[in-house]
Amino acid sequence: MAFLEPPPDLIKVREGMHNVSASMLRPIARKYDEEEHTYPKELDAFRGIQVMGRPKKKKDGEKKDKPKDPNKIGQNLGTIVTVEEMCWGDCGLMLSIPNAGLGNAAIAAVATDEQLERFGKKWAAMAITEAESGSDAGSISTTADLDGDSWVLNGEKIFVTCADRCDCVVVWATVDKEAGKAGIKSFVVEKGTPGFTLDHLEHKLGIRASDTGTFVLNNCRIPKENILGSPEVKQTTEGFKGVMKTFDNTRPMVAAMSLGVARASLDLTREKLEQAGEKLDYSKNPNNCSARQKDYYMAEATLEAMRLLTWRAAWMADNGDFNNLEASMSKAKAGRGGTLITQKCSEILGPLGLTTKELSEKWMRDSKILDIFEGTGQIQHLIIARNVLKLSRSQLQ
Amino acid sequence: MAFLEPPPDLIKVREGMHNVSASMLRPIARKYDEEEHTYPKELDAFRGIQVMGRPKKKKDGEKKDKPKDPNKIGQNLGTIVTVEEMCWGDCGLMLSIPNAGLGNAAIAAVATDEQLERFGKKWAAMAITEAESGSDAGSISTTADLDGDSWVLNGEKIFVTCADRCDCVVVWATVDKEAGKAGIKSFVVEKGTPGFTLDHLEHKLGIRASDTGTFVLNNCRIPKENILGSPEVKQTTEGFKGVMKTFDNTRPMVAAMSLGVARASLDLTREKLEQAGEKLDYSKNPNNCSARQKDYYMAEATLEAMRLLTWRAAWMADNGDFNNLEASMSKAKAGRGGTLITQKCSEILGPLGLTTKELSEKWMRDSKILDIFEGTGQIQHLIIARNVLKLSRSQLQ
Amino acid sequence: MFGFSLTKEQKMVKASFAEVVRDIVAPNAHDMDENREIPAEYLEKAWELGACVAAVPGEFGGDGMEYSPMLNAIVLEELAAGDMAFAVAAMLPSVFINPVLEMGTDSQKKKYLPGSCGEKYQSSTAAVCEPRLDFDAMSLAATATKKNGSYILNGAKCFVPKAASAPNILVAAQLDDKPQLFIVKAGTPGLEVGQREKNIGLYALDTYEISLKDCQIPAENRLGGEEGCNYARFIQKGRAAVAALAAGECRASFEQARDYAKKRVQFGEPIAYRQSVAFMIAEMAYEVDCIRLLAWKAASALEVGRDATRDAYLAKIYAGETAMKVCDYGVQVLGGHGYIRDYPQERRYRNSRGVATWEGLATV
Amino acid sequence: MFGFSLTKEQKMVKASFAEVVRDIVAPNAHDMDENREIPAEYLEKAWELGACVAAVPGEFGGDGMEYSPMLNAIVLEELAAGDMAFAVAAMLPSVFINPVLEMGTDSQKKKYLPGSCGEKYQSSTAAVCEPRLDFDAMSLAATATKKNGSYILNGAKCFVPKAASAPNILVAAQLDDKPQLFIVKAGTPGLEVGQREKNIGLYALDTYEISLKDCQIPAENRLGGEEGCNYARFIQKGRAAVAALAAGECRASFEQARDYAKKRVQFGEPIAYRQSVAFMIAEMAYEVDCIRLLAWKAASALEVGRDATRDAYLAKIYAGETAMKVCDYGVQVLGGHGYIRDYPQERRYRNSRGVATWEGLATV
Repeated sequence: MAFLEPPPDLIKVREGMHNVSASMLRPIARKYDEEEHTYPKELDAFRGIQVMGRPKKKKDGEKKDKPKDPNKIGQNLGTIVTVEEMCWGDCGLMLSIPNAGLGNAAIAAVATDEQLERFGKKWAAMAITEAESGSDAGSISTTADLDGDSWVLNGEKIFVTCADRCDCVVVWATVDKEAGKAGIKSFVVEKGTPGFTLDHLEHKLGIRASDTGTFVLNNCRIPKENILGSPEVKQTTEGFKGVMKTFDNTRPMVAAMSLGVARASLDLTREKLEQAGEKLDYSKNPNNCSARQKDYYMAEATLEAMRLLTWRAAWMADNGDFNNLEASMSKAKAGRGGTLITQKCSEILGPLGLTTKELSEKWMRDSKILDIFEGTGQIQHLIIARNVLKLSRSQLQ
Repeated sequence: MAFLEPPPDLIKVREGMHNVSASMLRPIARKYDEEEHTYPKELDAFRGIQVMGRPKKKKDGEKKDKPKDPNKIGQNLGTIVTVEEMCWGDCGLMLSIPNAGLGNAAIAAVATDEQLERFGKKWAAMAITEAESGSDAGSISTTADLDGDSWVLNGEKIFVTCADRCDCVVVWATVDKEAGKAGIKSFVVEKGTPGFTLDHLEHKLGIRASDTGTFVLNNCRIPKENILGSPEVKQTTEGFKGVMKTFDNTRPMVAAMSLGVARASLDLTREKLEQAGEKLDYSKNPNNCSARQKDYYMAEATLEAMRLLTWRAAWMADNGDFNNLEASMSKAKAGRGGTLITQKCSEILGPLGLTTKELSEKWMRDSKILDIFEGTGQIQHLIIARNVLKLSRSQLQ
Repeated sequence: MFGFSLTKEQKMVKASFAEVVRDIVAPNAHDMDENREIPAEYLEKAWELGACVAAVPGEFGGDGMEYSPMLNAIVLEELAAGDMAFAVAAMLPSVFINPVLEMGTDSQKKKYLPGSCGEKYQSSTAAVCEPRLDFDAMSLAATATKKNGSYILNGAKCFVPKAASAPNILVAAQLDDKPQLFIVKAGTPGLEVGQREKNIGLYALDTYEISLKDCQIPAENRLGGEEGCNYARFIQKGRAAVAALAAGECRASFEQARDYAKKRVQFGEPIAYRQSVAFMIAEMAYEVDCIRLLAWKAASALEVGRDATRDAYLAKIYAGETAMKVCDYGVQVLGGHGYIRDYPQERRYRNSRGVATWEGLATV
Repeated sequence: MFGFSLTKEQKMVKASFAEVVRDIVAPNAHDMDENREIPAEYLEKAWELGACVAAVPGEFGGDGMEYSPMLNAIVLEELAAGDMAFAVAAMLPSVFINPVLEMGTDSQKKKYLPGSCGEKYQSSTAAVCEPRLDFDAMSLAATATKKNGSYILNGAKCFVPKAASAPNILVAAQLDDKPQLFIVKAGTPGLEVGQREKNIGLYALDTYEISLKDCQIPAENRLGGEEGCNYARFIQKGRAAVAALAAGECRASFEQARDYAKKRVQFGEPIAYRQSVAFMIAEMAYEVDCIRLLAWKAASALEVGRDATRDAYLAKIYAGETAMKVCDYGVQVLGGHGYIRDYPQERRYRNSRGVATWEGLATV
């Protein structure tokens, strides 16, 4: 039914994860922002916890059971709530939590039970982007050629999160360049495989606790069974759509990251406002408030809107509904909204918004990536527009 | 030189026009908003004043003399300042001032001295848009066929300002459909010409004092000499560019209209703020102000930015500089800015922003057209983007 | 149960109002606006569906169904998608009925509800807004003073729908430092209903300024009797309602922009093929959802009786800012056609400006 | 004379600084940022061109040219287009020199100017900002109290460039209810210079918090002597300067986005061919001009000595909001590449946030 009071189970997850985040991530957030590329050894505490798990599939195509208990929430919504809380603690650290890479999400989404067995407990990064292929994932040039019982991969992948720390990487490559998007498949490449090299790590605006790197694949040979999904190249772009479907899961997750970072910023701002004697009471005409308060209220309203879009996308996934449109909506709104909220907080905090003595300046740097990766705001708008206008890719380019 | 202190001459023009506007337009602004389509007879006082005049041309191609006296301002800048002040009084009425139609501006820009003689003192409206051709002026389907010493025009024109009140209309028509844009020319059609009928007047969101109408041209025969510019259809789109060049003059004028309406709104808001005990002093950290004050300051800063872009475009025209980019910049910024400022004022005025007892609600309605006519904000951005990116029409559609 | 999809019942109610909108409201919205009048027979179509009285117990003449702010939010959106003035007019009785039902004394319920639930509603109304720059629903300029078993009301109110014909007006006034609600009967000495207002939007709805000058009412006319009422909750319901109205207005604006952009050909192709237009429409699409979901969240809290102060506040301020933006885009996509009154986008532009300001104009 | 185009002289000065930017500042900006240091020899290149001392009369060691806030605005933009931290550092001496020159007593000029105009500037500095949420340049928390022919200063300041090495700091403090400027010599007891700050932007520039605890300075160290100085004008010059810096930062962001969009191919064409990208770039283009023109307008008023309160204020708040937006777009157009420190867009994103907040960091 249409009813948006958060169920008790959601509140329980939120409170639990908030405590974890507040005690384990927030205290070391600044440290690893400054010590860029140093592995946060404190995160070892998370090893063994399967963050991106999923129940084993019944059968292909079979609809997942809907959650029956009205107080229970589904896996996707649970993940969304968890991600927000973790990113409230620190987004860069959250991205560095062992076994919680985007590659893990991809594996959880499409792996066979056998693959889940092999890779489910490994830390999996995701390698899609190439130097000449960012938003246009269909144009990637990394190749995978079947040679006996192996795939042989060649190419270069940039902007891989957890590049240094992960155990394996889900690599997008084409098995048939002529086939265009239809030829694009994803493969699990394990660290240590010959021909698979981490070239360098990036220095970034934000999420500096997270190690972003470039991989080179040079005749990198992996087992035939490491392909995710079917190896068959169909004439249609069904296969590529399958690969892209991962995004319907990961985009709300990125939206949830933005919720966490933006809320952290707002919480600090409220604290400082209250210290300065400005109590928030959510009742006055906002134009009768101070400029800071009105800005704060508007930002908080935006955060709430972002969150509802994100919860909706996750809730739909939990109910087995196709949520491509809603996933992009959540990402478009939350990516941009988080960027603007954290910028605004650093403005209304005055000098406190600029100094590294507070985390506001960091959150402003961190959140900006959430308007970029997993599809920029522009790409999300394209997807939304094509959906609501019922236009093809060639009609709306 | 780069130096932006308004010269004494500008201030004189501004003060003079402000008094005219405050005494003659503002007092009747509400009356003619309510009495939609009634001709404001008070405007007869402006008859005989040549608002859109220009000195006679020396020779084609010859650069106009730059104004020599540093205290003097050029014709274009003078017009801009005048238009802002008049629209501060009332935009709908300003658009209804006899002999100050956009057609007059077109005539002033490209007419021969002989044409100036014939039409310079007539009230000239401008007819470009057609039901199926709005932003895409190049696609108009009204035709002009040369038949002996006459042009014969056929077609329908919508959204013609001053449709009922004008003496003549500058009509865009194609002399050669095959030639595309190159075939488009403008023609002066006088009221009373057989086959030239005013079909109906529109009921509008705002500028209700201005009569906007639809004309039908049915075998409408006009003298051969009524074409503005050369009748020759060149292979290039030079001719069309010439016609479009009118916009380089009129777009800053529309921008100036937006300045006037937005300033009216801000002036009322300041007055009400001060009545409510909020004095503006332009010194405090805006975040230390009330929400209304900060919004007010930001809006006023935007108005100032809009004005400077507009003055620049006009100043360049006065100096004979090609100002296509700057004209579109002024229109893009001022059209949107004015819309947002007047919306904001009606918000921060609370209930006073909604009632017709104050003019704020009216200004919000009036200003919206300035983001639409003479090229929507989207069209202006296209022009600017093509300019700064050096892209052709086919590259950036 | 938490979720984002409508139940069968919610869908049914929505569909029945959507039908009235499709058949009556939308086709007549332009004329109602231009004529400044909503024909009574149109309103009756909405009332026949149980708008406003569904939750009134049978003993008082209502349908005795469970009171559901969520369902009201759905209905408000649906009606406002047809016309906002119509939506306010159709749901207006509930701004009187709901507070009396929920917070009135037994004798207030007995006295006022049956008269409000007859075949034709007596459109009682509420007076919350005040004609001043810094109007604040939680801190009113209108005052109520207790004196010899009566309350003396003073102050000015604006945007009071149907004040000229309402048998009773629920007036918000400051009692000591606390805003409270008072039932003022038409014709009470000291109550003066001004000329019909002219405002930027809602042309079809007749609203009035009223003034209260030493207007004396019996003590029993204080809503909730001597203990008074939960005024904050009343305001929260109004805020959620305004957000729901905005969702409807914006949805209609989005839908028209979307359809127009696909049909309107410029430069050889539908303008929907241009990113600048398509992205505006994409933004409108999710902003409509944002407004709706915020309204629903507040309504859900109200439904379970949880304090909805924050949710209702955020829903309203978000809707206030965003409705203006969405309806602005709605005009912009249509260009010149968006500016003329033949197209509903221009009406939506005007109506949407009130969202940030109105209080107490509707209720969930 | 009123106009929008540069004079020959203005063009020449602009070109000479542009050359330094092209040859030295831009190529080294990334390393200066990462190394948190601006090599002295780079700064000297700017100083050789007369930055800061052009308007100081020959008798005090300057170039004796006419003081021109407009020209300073042009120079600030040019330098900031290379790197904002460098621009602040290069023009820093003038935040001390200009006020002394314009508002100092004769003996203050004689005492401080020659030392500031030597071959190598002694980078004196100014301390205006304060480490609090509600910092306000026109209403300071730092205080000055007159006592026995001395002033006693108390308070905390932040974002004080080069405080650790400056021979003198021009400190803004509240004297009774009026903010004034005081020259505090390095080493004065009670003046404590904290650790080098770490801030979101301007990594290359060393700035400090300083604290003043009963810091006693001679009465003659009040700028302008007993009559004091026109502090408001000092602030106005700072506001115009910050806007000019923002214009430079934004121009560079615009130019990189423009060039990148033309080269970057996605979906078979340069991303510049997409309206969503192209319109962002169009907006950046005119917003850069808006910021510049507002800075120029304030500088023009200052140049003729007209009260620039309003112009400088509007320039700064506009620049504060818009620079953040432009530099955000600058990152967005580059996508992932905008997020890594190999590209200057990420630095501009960080630097631009300060524009709304900084006061007294530079001067025109």
